[in-house]
Parts: sequence; structure tokens; C-alpha cells
Amino acid sequence: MSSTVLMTIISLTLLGLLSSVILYFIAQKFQVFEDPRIDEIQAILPAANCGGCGFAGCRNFAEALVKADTMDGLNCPVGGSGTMTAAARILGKEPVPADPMVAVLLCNGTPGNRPRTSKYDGASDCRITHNLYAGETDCAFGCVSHGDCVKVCSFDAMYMDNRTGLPVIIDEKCVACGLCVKACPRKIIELRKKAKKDRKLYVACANKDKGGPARRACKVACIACNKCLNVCEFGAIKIENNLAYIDALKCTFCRKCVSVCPTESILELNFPPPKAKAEVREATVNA
Amino acid sequence: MIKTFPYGGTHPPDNKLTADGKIVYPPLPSSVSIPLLQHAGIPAISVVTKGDKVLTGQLIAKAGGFISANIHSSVSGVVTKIDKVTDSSGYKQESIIIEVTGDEWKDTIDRDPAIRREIILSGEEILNRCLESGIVGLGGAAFPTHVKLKVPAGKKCDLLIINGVECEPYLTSDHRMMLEKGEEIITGILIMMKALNVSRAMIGIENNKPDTIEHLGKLCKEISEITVHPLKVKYPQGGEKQLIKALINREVPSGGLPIDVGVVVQNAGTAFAVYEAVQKNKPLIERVVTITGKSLASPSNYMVRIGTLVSDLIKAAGGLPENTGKIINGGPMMGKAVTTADVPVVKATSGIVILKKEESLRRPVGPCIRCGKCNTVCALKLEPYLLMALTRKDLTERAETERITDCCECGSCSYICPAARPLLDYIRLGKSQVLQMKRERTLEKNKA
Amino acid sequence: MNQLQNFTKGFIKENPILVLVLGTCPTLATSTSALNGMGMGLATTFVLIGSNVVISLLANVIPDKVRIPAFIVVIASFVTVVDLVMQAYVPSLYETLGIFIPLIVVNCIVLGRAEAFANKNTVFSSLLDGFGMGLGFTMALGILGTFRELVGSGSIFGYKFIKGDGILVFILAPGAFIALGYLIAIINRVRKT
Amino acid sequence: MEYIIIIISALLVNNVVLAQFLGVCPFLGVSNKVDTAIGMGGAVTFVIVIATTVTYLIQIYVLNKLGIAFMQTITFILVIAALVQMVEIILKKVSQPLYQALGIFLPLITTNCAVLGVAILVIQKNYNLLQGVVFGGSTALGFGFALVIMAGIREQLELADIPDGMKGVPISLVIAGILALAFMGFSGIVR
Amino acid sequence: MSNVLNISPAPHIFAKDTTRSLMLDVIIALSPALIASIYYFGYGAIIVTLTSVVSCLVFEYLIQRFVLKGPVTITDGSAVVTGLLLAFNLPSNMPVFIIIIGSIVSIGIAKMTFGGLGNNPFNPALVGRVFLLISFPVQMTSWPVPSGFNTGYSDAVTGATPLALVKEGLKNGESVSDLMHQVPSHMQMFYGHMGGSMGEVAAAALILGLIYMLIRKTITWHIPVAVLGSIAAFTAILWLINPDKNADPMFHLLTGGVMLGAIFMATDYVTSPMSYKGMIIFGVGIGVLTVIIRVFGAYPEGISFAILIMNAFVPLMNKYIKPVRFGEEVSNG
Amino acid sequence: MVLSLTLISLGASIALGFVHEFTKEPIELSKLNKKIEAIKKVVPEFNNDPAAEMYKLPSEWGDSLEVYPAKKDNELVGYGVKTYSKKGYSGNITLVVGLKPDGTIFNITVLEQKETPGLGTKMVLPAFKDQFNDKNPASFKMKVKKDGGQVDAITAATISSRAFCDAVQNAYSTLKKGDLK
Ligand SMILES: Cc1cc2nc3c(=O)[nH]c(=O)nc-3n(C[C@H](O)[C@H](O)[C@H](O)COP(=O)(O)O)c2cc1C
Ligand SMILES: Cc1cc2nc3c(=O)[nH]c(=O)nc-3n(C[C@H](O)[C@H](O)[C@H](O)COP(=O)(O)O)c2cc1C
Ligand SMILES: Cc1cc2nc3c(=O)[nH]c(=O)nc-3n(C[C@H](O)[C@H](O)[C@H](O)COP(=O)(O)O)c2cc1C
Ligand SMILES: Cc1cc2nc3c(=O)[nH]c(=O)nc-3n(C[C@H](O)[C@H](O)[C@H](O)CO)c2cc1C
Ligand code: SF4
Ligand code: SF4
Ligand code: SF4
Ligand code: SF4
Ligand code: FES
Repeated sequence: MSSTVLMTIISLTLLGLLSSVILYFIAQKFQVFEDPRIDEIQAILPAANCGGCGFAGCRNFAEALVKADTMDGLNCPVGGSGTMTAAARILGKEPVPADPMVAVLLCNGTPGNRPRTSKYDGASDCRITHNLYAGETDCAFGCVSHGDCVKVCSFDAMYMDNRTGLPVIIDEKCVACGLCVKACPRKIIELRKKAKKDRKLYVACANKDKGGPARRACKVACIACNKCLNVCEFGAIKIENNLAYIDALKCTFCRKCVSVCPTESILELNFPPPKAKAEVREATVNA
Repeated sequence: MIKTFPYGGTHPPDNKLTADGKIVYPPLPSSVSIPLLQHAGIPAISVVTKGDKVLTGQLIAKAGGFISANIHSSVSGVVTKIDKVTDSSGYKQESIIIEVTGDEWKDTIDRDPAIRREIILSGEEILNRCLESGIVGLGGAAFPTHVKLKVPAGKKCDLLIINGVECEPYLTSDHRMMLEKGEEIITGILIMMKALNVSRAMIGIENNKPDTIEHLGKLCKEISEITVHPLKVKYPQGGEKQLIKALINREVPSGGLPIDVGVVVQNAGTAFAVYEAVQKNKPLIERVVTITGKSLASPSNYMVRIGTLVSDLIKAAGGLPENTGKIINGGPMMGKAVTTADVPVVKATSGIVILKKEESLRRPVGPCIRCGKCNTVCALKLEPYLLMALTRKDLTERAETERITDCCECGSCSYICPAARPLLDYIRLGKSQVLQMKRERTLEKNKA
Repeated sequence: MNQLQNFTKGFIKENPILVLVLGTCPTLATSTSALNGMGMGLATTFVLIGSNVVISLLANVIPDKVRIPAFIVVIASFVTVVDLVMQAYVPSLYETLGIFIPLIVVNCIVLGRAEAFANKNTVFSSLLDGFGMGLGFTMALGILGTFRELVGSGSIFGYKFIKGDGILVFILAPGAFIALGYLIAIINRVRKT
Repeated sequence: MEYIIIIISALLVNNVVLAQFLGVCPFLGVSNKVDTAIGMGGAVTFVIVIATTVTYLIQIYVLNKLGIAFMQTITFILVIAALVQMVEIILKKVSQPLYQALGIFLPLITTNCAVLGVAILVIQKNYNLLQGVVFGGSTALGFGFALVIMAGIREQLELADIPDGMKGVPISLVIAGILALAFMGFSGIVR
Repeated sequence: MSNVLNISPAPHIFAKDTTRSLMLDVIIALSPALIASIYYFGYGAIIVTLTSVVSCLVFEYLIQRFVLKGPVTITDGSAVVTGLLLAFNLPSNMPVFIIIIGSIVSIGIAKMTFGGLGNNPFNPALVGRVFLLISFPVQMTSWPVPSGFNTGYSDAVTGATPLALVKEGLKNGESVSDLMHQVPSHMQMFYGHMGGSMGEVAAAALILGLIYMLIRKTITWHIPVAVLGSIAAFTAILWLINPDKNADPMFHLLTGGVMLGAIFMATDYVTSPMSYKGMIIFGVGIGVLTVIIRVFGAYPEGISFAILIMNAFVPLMNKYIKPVRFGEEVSNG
Repeated sequence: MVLSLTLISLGASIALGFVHEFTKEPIELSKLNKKIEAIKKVVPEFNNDPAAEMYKLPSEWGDSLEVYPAKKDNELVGYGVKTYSKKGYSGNITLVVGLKPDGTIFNITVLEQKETPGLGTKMVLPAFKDQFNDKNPASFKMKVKKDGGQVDAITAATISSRAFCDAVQNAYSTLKKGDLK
């Protein structure tokens, strides 16, 4: 064996020894303990970082999950129950079932339904319009149609319908992250429990004016006539602030209220014909 | 050298069409709608009910708190209803609607046109009288005058500034007031000086009103405490911070008030209202409003009862022109566009400007070309382009550190921007978001 | 994970340069021509395979606390081997690649793979992973090198087919940055759709 | 004069990132905020100066003496890795504020090829110790300089509407390209 | 329904200047120099200008339409300005395909990549020019000599520019006073009778443009004065130290792209600082770097590099050099 | 754990030591080959070992150049002179200039240069370097035309061309002072 090889071996071995000692001490001093489960849970989260869970991002949510005692109130709407069950399994905790939800728009103020009383010519932004005035129609509660909600949806679950001037939610894509709910200055997007076959039945109106002005502002406004309240056998409807509201948890989809509503402000979607009113919007547009 | 504020500012075309129009007293309207909120602060509380008969000058709503103001009926008649009426805020507001039956005044009001110079009331009494009479600033903000005239404990006031600048294009109401009611205004100033306990007052007037400068100058010749100061024409000189800087070179600290530099600023019209309240016991029920616009048949200045619908005034000024595109409550730089001519005149309404269709549209928005013109015109030395960008990207915290809340919403930046960027639109939004954030922060702090 | 995937994921899905954006320095510096780029790529591939295999073999005996230094020793050894061998047998390529051969040691791909993959997987998977990643790296370098050579000097693999010069900037530093920038942008687009 | 030439050359004419392609990963990775860029620049300078000194001494007094210059790569990298961690420890003990400013960047530096690159270049260029340190220091400053400029531009672009596909790394590379283009103007100032 | 009122937040009136009118002003301000270069370089100048402007417009259109799929805004005039300035920076006998490559780089790489007008950190025309200078050094450094209005294009007589001549001469040990006999007189240079890029030769015409833009308030004096002033000062110092090795300040101001750069390219809104203080620092930076590159560097002319390098600092200047807000530092006397 | 790292180091060092042993010779050889190859290209055919017979001559610049005499059947057929210039655009330019015994240039190769690709690098192309072949620096003015010489410079790379001439001239002058008759 030549001397070079020998030297190589000696010096490198010494160096290895030395650095391993140094690094060992350092490693001992500096171990920051981080629960490995955080990584595991983060790995199963959808990594959308949408904030739908109420935390700044998926990692923060994972940390919160690991820290929390129960999984009560912690839910990733994007991953849904599958993800939450998996997370529960990692943590050895009970998953708390959360109903799947979907966003709905509580406004049906298409141009046909809501006559225009002014023309907005400022920056295209719902919040700016809302801060400025009631909007292009006499309804101070309905959609102002600049699509702030669409802009924030990071799941492509929304688009603006150019004909109706209203945002449309694509049920299959909506994960109920709630970003649009937060973004809307008029607070007219609601997360509702998802029913089978995506059926929906709700009062598509947010107008808190009294009947007269409401009706004048919009053909399909809720005028708080109490008819639906009276016809509902399940106590699913309540009326507050001149506005009817159908509780998705109590509603059985009997649809009696729909036919009694004089202004057609109760919307039923994805029901089988003959009364499929999915076209209500279009019908009213054409009117 | 003629005074002005040193940095920023711009000069939109004056268009003071009504500068020579004497104040006209139009016929009484058939009904008035008097909103309960027409001042800064919280709404007044109605003290009448449907069916009540009221006299001109009678109290119909009481101040709802410290920062609030009494409201008086501007006509005599019957309260037909209390309902929500769209006003110039663009939203429906609770209002008292009175059908006019005549013009019977409350008898405590001294309607003698003779000028009363002698001030008998004490400072305290003056404040009370302002409070009772529902006096608010007529310069735009409608801030209750009794609050402003009471120097807070720990602060000192050594100067009253009278804002006769009227830098908004088109508007001439203060101009005509100062010309036609000069003596009353001077007396009003002396009253306010007494209330504030100061021995000096300055009247700032822009150079484009030489007649007024001369007139008031003559009136003040003997009164050494009050001086009249011509100012170079530059928007937004009427903003109180700019006016103070221009006149006495003091800078109101960021986030502060004029009183922090020992100054109170009042509008010239306010001085007149104070005079009437104190010397004549007349509440604030009418004011001068400029009705103007290039397409209008006979633009002029009107002495208008509060609550009169704008549509009635326009009728008096020759009717709504065919190609009207926009009706502005206030001047074209800071005023609010209204959705309908059926909004009531309120205490803060200084003018109604009617724009033709072609004048009324904004230009298409382009990308910011970083020309820096908005920075240059901002009298508060803000960077509007940046504030807009930060707001658009929801960077609220950075907007706060860039002092978005200092913006006085003068609109110079949007006015000047060659790319037609809606700068102020976004800055306003950003301001509201910063304020919201601050509110949440204090809430949080209080909780912890 | 199936073995084929271990092999192919480095091509596009987790391409070290175009997607993970690691090892940018050698990428930019050695892609002046297709040949140089691929030479560098192959050298790196060799180190990747070697270190992946050895590390997956040793993973169980190396205590966690000295993991990183141990990996570095292994990797550096392979790099030195490559260095010496290239110096001996392909001296001209060695000269053009210059300092970037020893710098393979700090190429984050190598250490990254050791940490993230070889440490936890079987020898065979690690071999495939190293090979796939290496090929992905080589491929990206090849594409970039070909492009830069083509527009920069009007030749491919040294074969010149236009008269005169190309757009010189592309074989200089600025062109390297710009070309890689657009390449990644294109890959981003392609991956999205 | 000789030192001034080394400094200008390393800082501007042959900027590490823009002309020599060393340390590109952190240049792209840690350049979204000016403040972090300054921190990273400081940390890199600190480490490079120490690392060049130590590796230089090892090369001259160990590797060359023993005739095993080919062990350069492996020894240097081990030394640098150990050094970075040692610096971290010492920094934490000695100066808490400095640690807080630079600490988070230290782990990133081991895999920054500028550090190893400079150590090797100093040997290749046959510098003496002082020249080597000056070279290392100014190279590192050049790195920080480029990093801060880049961060400034990227902070501004954060407010702009960049086309989707270009966001992040691609746009940074294009900026780096144009910067490199501009820096070519310095060519020939020193040979 | 017919008389629905328009509603927008205040303000409701606007100043007359628009992006397009500003660009038009720049184009008008550039026209004396364009006329001068057509006078000196003939058809070549026309061909180069047309090619450059048209291809800039075409590429902006194509990219906006088909790559970004956004609105097309080629009518705002910024692409025309870029095209003109790119042309002004090229010799008047430039092969057409190279001009087209330059336009692609200017518009495609330097402008649209960043999102188009207003977003680019670097001056597009200069990125194009420097790209070409480095890619096609041969074509970019053979300058046709002005010969009155001529109709030659590719066969124009070429010669060195005064800067290159002096630089070369100094390197070979000749003295400035000898060299000054080989170059046109200062007066000739002022009127533009010398070799160089087509748009930069006639200082007189460029100054005319500056005066126009100052009167129209398109730009402020800060940047041009800072650039020209610092170049004059710096070169004056060198000249005073050794008048035999360094050309006089006037020579430096009148040759090369200094005038064009200081007046039209350093002042580009998008790529220059917002505050006056920033503008001065920016200008002085350009001046100093220009002289450094001219005197010590390999290139005879350095202003394009200097502007690009200073462009890179603009975001930092905008970040750190801010106006003192009203009421921020209160000193009430 | 210290042990394990030490063992790994040990293993690595043994492996490396041996690889080094194996490659030592090929590396030396390839370095040598490069020189020989270069010499082969620049002088007429020879059958001695110029590397073994290499000697040094002092150059005009105070240092010395390596001269490789090439002999065929013990008769001198030319010299390979390893020369350089520091005046290149970036870094040194190293050439081997082949001169016939009378000083006429036979051929030149470039050993090392770091010039800009596409500009200065064109010096390795025959279009430039072959213009020196069969020229005798005694009569041929070894300067670029710009400087009053006879050499056609590479377009836009005068600096590199100058440096090239400089190096060639240096080789010739050195040899002339020392050896050339
Ligand atoms: C941009 C701007 C412009 C203003 N212009 C005037 C004006 O021309 N005249 C005026 O009296 N008040 C103007 N004001 C309101 C004054 O700042 C201040 O509020 C007023 O003079 C106070 O007097 P008051 O309480 O009697 O209304 C303006 C405010 C701003 C923000
Ligand atoms: C803004 C601007 C920047 C320029 N930058 C350079 C440059 O960096 N290098 C260069 O060689 N020429 C540049 N030029 C062109 C030169 O000014 C000039 O045409 C040429 O370089 C030498 O000409 P001269 O000897 O007449 O000065 C630039 C021109 C302009 C208008
Ligand atoms: C990036 C760059 C690289 C250059 N490389 C070289 C080179 O390798 N050799 C050279 O002679 N000139 C090179 N130059 C050009 C010189 O700076 C100089 O302009 C040129 O040699 C002038 O010579 P000319 O008279 O032949 O045009 C380069 C210029 C730049 C900008
Ligand atoms: C005063 C002024 C100077 C300009 N200078 C340039 C210039 O030098 N180069 C350029 O490409 N565009 C210039 N433009 C046009 C435009 O601003 C430029 O294309 C933007 O940088 C594109 O975003 C200029 C515009 C103005 C108003
Ligand atoms: S529609 Fe609303 S709730 Fe549904 S995914 Fe989009 S933002 Fe979230
Ligand atoms: S639903 Fe709300 S956020 Fe969406 S467009 Fe309508 S007003 Fe805007
Ligand atoms: S609106 Fe605000 S930001 Fe704009 S110029 Fe006026 S004060 Fe400045
Ligand atoms: S004025 Fe308009 S274009 Fe100019 S910097 Fe301000 S926002 Fe941008
Ligand atoms: S490869 Fe150089 S820093 Fe990553």
C-alpha cells in the first residue's frame, strides 16, 4: 500500500471522527422537538392552503389538530370526512362528523327581476360598490355583480353568469371553504348542508326592506308575507327582518312552500321534473 | 408672495358659473324629507309622530348623543310619515316627511333682518345655543359645531381660521354668502372667538374671489383681531390641514386634529349659521346651495330649506336637462353622485352639480405607468398608486404603515392619473379595511 | 409506490430542475452546449445512483444524529471518484465542466434524494429513483443545452449548420437564465393542463 | 491596487451569481423579501469568510503536505458542514440578536454551492491567505448585493399582475438574465 | 329607464392627460431627432425605424392576443415609443432580421413577460439594444457615416464613432489633443455630424425634444439634469487631472448615447424612481456608471448598461426613499 | 454513533485511496498526451520524444518558455514553443506555436483560453489561426491591421486577436534570441 493511500485513510478517518464528534454535540444541543405526526397529517391534507379550516394554512391546521384535545370544531372542508377520519386515525382520536356543505347564493336579482335604476361607473369591485351606495338597482341587499366571490374562490367553483349578472356555484367543485362567504360585502352567500343529488331549497333573497319597497325593487324579492311559514309542517321556516329563511336541517324537501310563495323567491334546484325550476333564472331573464 | 400650501395640489378648471348669481329664495316646496342622520356622528332621534303638526324652526329630532345634532323642521306642515328615503348616501335612511302647509315660524325666532352686532351671551351659553339650534359645520363634514367649539381639556387654542376657500370647481355658495352676508359672518366669527376664547381669527380666501377678499377686507378694517388672507388658487386648499399649513405654516400631525396645533377651522357659512343661532335664536333650517352645471338653463345660488328635494331645486333652475348623465351632491371633486334627483338637501349640501352624459363617464382604466403624478399632487405626500396596489392585493397591514388613513379623500390623485386608475376608490376601501383591522385589534386587546 | 413510478417520476412530475428547481448552478453553467449539458447530467446521475444505493444500504446502521455528515461523506466520495475518473479518461470534458464537478457534492438533488428517498427505501427502489432523477436531470440539461447551442451558436452537438454566429447571448450567462426561465414557464403551463 | 481589483472583479465584473453561476438556488429561493435577502447576504458573507480561511489552511498545511490534494472536495465539504453548525452554536452563545438575524439561514448555507465554490476557487487561483479572504468576502458581498437587488424587484412585482405561468421562479430567472445582461457592461473594467 | 344616472365614487372630473397623450408627446419630442437622422442617414434610418416600430406593435399584439389572451392595448402608444427608441439605438444599416429579434426581446422578454405596460422593471428598448449589442457585436458596432441624405442602406460607408476612436487611440497611447483632430468638432457633434446610432447623433434635436417635454410637463428636469450634470462633473474632474488622457466633458456629453439616454430613456416613467430625491440619485448613478464604463471598461459607451443597472435599483429606491408624509415630522414654528 | 461515522469515513477513504492510485497514472498520462498531441499538430513529422527533450528559454518578459524540439532521425525539424499572453479578453491565452528551424511558423494550436464564446473563442478556428502558417515573423508584421500590422483580426474581438499575436511574437522572439540561427 502506498503512502498516499495510507495518508488518505488516516486523515479522512480522523476528519470523520472529528466532525462526527462536533456534529454529535451540536445535534444533541439543537434537537428541536417537533411532533412527527404534524408532518404525517400535513401529508394527508389537501395542501390547498385555502384557509377554509380557519387556520392560516394546512401546516397550521395540522399543528392545531395535533395540539387539540378533541377534534371538535376542527374540520377541513376541502378534504372532507375522508381526510378527517384519516387524521383521526393518526392521532388516535374520534373524528367528529361534519356535514358536507355547499355554497348557495341568496339572491336572484337578474336584470329581468331587478330593474336597473342607475349605472355604476366606478372600480369593478363589490366592496367598493357596496361602500358607495345601494347598487345599480333599488335593492340595497342583493348582489352587486362584480364577482369578488369568484375572484377569491381557489377551486374554480364559481363563475359569473354574464346574462344574469350573478355568480354561479358549481356544486361538484365547491368544497365549502367559505372564502366567498367572507369575501361578499353583502353577505349573501351561505354555506348550506349538502342534500342528496345536490337538491336545494332555499329563499333566494336577502332583502330586508318591507314588502312594498322590496317588491318594487325586485320581482322575486321575499316580501315576508308569512305564507310559507304557515304552510310548512316541519317548522323549518322562520321570518326575521322581513325575510324568510329555511333551515336546511329541518327542511324535508316537501316543497309545499314553493308553490305558495307569491313572488317565487323560494328556489328549488335539482328536483326531478315537472317542477324543475332550475330554469327559473333563465325564464325570468327572458321575461 | 401670496400664500398657499407648499406641496402637492392641482388646479382643475374653475367653472364657477354662478359666481355672480345673487342668492335666490325659491318658492317653498310642497313637501320635505328630513333625514335623521345628516351630520357626523350618530343619528338624531325623532320626537314627532305621524300626523303631528309642526312649525318652521320647531325641534323634530333630538341629538342622539354627544356627537350628534338636533334637527328642526324647515317648514310648517304635517308629518305625513317617518320612513326610509334614499338620500345622497345612496342608501335609504330614516327620514321625517312633512307636507308643507304654509310658513309659520316658531315665535322665539327673531326674523328681523337688521344686524345685531352686540354679543350678550357668555361662551357657555353660545355653545348651548349652537347645540340647541342643531348647528353643524357647513363645509362638508357636518361635524357638530358645539363639539368643535369646545376646546378639549389639555389642549390650547390660539387661533380661529375661517375657511372661505371654496376650492371645489363649480361651487359658489360660500362665495356668495361672504359677499352678501359679510357683516353677519364677521359677527359670527366674533361669537365663535368668544366661545373659543381666542383673540385672533384669519379668513382664508382663494385669489379667484377678489370681490369677496375686498369686501371682507373692508369690513375687517376696524376689527384688528380678524384678518383676511388671499390664497393662491390650488385644490385642495380648502382641506383644513392644507389651509392651516398655507396660512400659518403649522402642520397638523398625522392622525391629529387642527386643535393639536392650536387651531379651530370653521367654514364661512358656519359662521353665518352661528350668528343666526346666537343672535337671532334661529336653528339651522336653511342654507345656500349652488345649483349648477354647463347644461343647466339658469344655474344659480339658492337659499334652500333643509329637506327640499333636489328635483324641486332643479325645476327652479330651469328643469333637468335632456342629456343629464350625473347629478352630484357637492362639488365634482368630492361630492357624491346620486341615484335619483329625489334626494333631499341636507345641512352639508353645498351644491348640486349636473354633468352632461359625455362629461359624466370615466375613461377606460389602463395599467399604472408609474408616472408619479399621483404622488406629486397628493397634498399629504402619500403614494396613491402604492396604496391602491396594496389594497388590491389585500395587504392591509402594509397599507396601514404607508399611512393610508391620512388620506383626506380629496381626489386629486384620481383626477390627475393619466391611466384613469380608480385610485381613490381603492384607497377609500383600503382605509375602511385598515380601520376595521384596527377595531379588531383593540377588541382583541380588550379581550386579552 | 410502484417501481416504474420510482423510475419515471424524475422525468417530468418531479423533475429536479424544471419542477423542484434544484441544482440550478450546474444547470446554468454547463448547458452551453448539448454535449456539455449531458456530460454534466451523466456525471451527476452516476453520483446519484451510487450514493442512493450506498445510503439505502447503510440507512439502518447510520444513527439519525450523524445522518447528514455521513451522507455527505458518502456523496463526496462518489464525487471524488467521478472527478478522478473524468480527469483521467475524458480530460477535455472535465476541463469544460471545471469547478462544477466537485460542486456536485452540494447539488441539493443529491443530498435531497438521499434524505428524502434513499434513507427510507429499499436498495432497488433507491437505485431506480437515483437513475430516474439522474436521467431527468440529464434530460433537462440536454434540452437546455441543445436549445442554447442551437440559437446561441447555430449548431447541434457541435455540428454547425448555419453560416455565421447565432444569437450570442444564449451561450453567455444572461441567455442561460432567460432560457431556463422560459423553459420552466413552459413546463408549468404544460403540467397545469 | 491588487486588492481593489479583486474586490471589483468579484463584486461586479464576475459576480458570483450573475456571471459565475454559484449560489443560484438561494438566489432564487430567498429573494422574495428585501429583509430576508439582507439577512441571507450577511449570513453567507460571514460563513464564506470563515470557511475560506479554514479550508485554505487545511489545503496548504494538510492536503498539500500529505500529497492528497485530490481529497479536497470531501474534506472541504465536511469542514464547511461542521463549520456552519459550529457557527450556529457559537452565534447563539455569543450574540443572540445576530443569531436571530442570521440563524435561520445557516442551515441553507451548507448546500449553497457558492461557499464550497469559493473555497475551491481560492485554491485554484493560487491566492495567498489574505487575497483569498478578500476574494471570498467580496464574492459573498456580490452575492448579497445581487440578492438584495433581486428581492427589491420581486417585492415590487408582487404588486404587479404578472402572467400566471411566469410567476415565481421563471420570472426571477428572467430578471436574473436581464441583470446579467446589464452587468456585462462592467466587462473589461478589470482583466 | 332611458335616463338612468351614472354613479361613481368621487372625483367626477378628470385631467386631460392620458397615457396615450403622454406617449404621443414623447413621440412628438422624438421627431426632431428622427428627422435629423433621416437627414444624416437617409433611407436606412427610415427602414430601421419602420421595421422596429411595426415589429414592436405586431409582437405586442400577438402576445396580448394569443399568449396572454388578454385585452389588446397596442393603441396606447407605448409600443411605438419602445419601437422608436430601439431604432434610435441601432446603426442605420442594421439588417432587418436583427431589428426584429431586438423587438421580440424588447416587447416579449422585457415587457410582456412582466405583464405589459407599467410592470417591467427594466427599460424594454434598452434590454433589446443591449441584447443585440452582445449578440451581434459586429453589426452593432459598424456605424454608417452621415453623408447627407443618401439612398444607400446596407452598403453605407461605415466608420468608427468618435467615442470608439478616442478610446482606441488612448489605448494605443495617443494623446487626446491628437485624437481631437480626428473627430468632428464639438459644433459638428452638436448638430449630429458624426457616426453613431441613428437617433443619438444630433444633440441639438434631442435637446429640442427635451425642451418640448419639459414645457408639456411630460417629464421633470430631475433625471436629465442629474445624468448630464454628473457626467459633466465626473469627466471634468478626470479631464482636469489629466487633460491628455481624458477627453473634455463637452466631448463626453455630445458623443454617444448620453443625450438620448438622459432625455428619453432614463426618464421612462415605468423604470425610473417615483420621488424627486430618488430621481436625482438614479440620475447621478447613471452618470457615474456611464463614465466608469466609458473610461475603464471594454465598451466605448456605457449609458445603456448604466441605465439598466440603475433600473434594477429603482424598486429599492421606491421602497426606501419615500416622501416625508404630511404631518409626519411636525416642526411647528 | 461516532464509531459509525468513523467507519464510514474509513470505508470511503480506503475506496478513494485506491481509486486515486488507479487513476493517478491515466491522469498524468492524459495531461502529457495533451501536450504531445499539441506538439504533433504544430510541427512537421518527428520521431523523437520532444517532451523528454524539453528545455526552457528566458523570454522577453523575464520568465521562461518551454521549448520542445522535434527531430526526425535526429535532425531538427521544428520547435514547439509553449507560449502565452496575459492580454486576452479574460484570462491568459496559452498557445503552442510550431516553428520551423528557420523561424517560419508551421502551425499553431490553442492550449487554453477563456475568451468569450462566439467572439474571442474564434481564435481556435482555422479561419483565424491558419493565416499565420508559413509566415515568418521576421518579415511578417505580427500585429492586427488596426495597429498597423498584417493580421486580420477576428471581427469584434480585436483584443483577443492582439493577445494571440502577442503570444506568437513572444514565442518567436524568445526562440530567436536563444536558439534560432
Ligand atoms: C379635500 C378637502 C377640501 C375641502 N374644501 C373645503 C372648502 O373648500 N371649503 C370649506 O369650507 N371646507 C372645505 N373642506 C372641509 C374643511 O376641511 C373643514 O372640515 C371645514 O372647513 C371645517 O369647517 P366646518 O366645520 O365649519 O364645516 C374640505 C375638506 C377636504 C378634505
Ligand atoms: C441610451 C444609449 C445607450 C447606449 N449604450 C451603449 C453601450 O452600452 N455600449 C455601446 O457600445 N454603445 C452604446 N450606445 C450607442 C453608443 O452611444 C454609440 O453609438 C457607440 O457605442 C459609440 O459611439 P460614439 O463613439 O459616437 O460615442 C448607446 C446609445 C444610447 C442612446
Ligand atoms: C461580453 C463580452 C465579451 C467579449 N468578449 C471578447 C473576447 O472574447 N475577445 C475580444 O477580443 N473582445 C471581446 N469583447 C469585445 C471587446 O470588449 C471590445 O469591444 C472589442 O474587442 C472591440 O474590438 P473590435 O474593434 O474588434 O470591435 C467582448 C465584449 C463583451 C461585451
Ligand atoms: C417619458 C417617457 C419615456 C419613455 N422611454 C422609454 C424607453 O426608454 N424605452 C421604452 O421601451 N419605452 C419607453 N417609454 C414607453 C413606455 O413607458 C415603456 O414602453 C414602458 O416601459 C413599458 O412598460 C417611455 C415613455 C415615456 C412617457
Ligand atoms: S364557492 Fe365559495 S365555498 Fe365553494 S369553494 Fe368556492 S369559495 Fe369556497
Ligand atoms: S355575491 Fe357578493 S361578492 Fe359575489 S358578486 Fe354578488 S355581491 Fe359580489
Ligand atoms: S385622495 Fe388621498 S391619496 Fe389621493 S391625493 Fe387626496 S389625500 Fe392624497
Ligand atoms: S398617476 Fe396613475 S399612472 Fe401615474 S403613478 Fe399614479 S396611478 Fe400610476
Ligand atoms: S446548485 Fe448552486 S446553489 Fe443550488
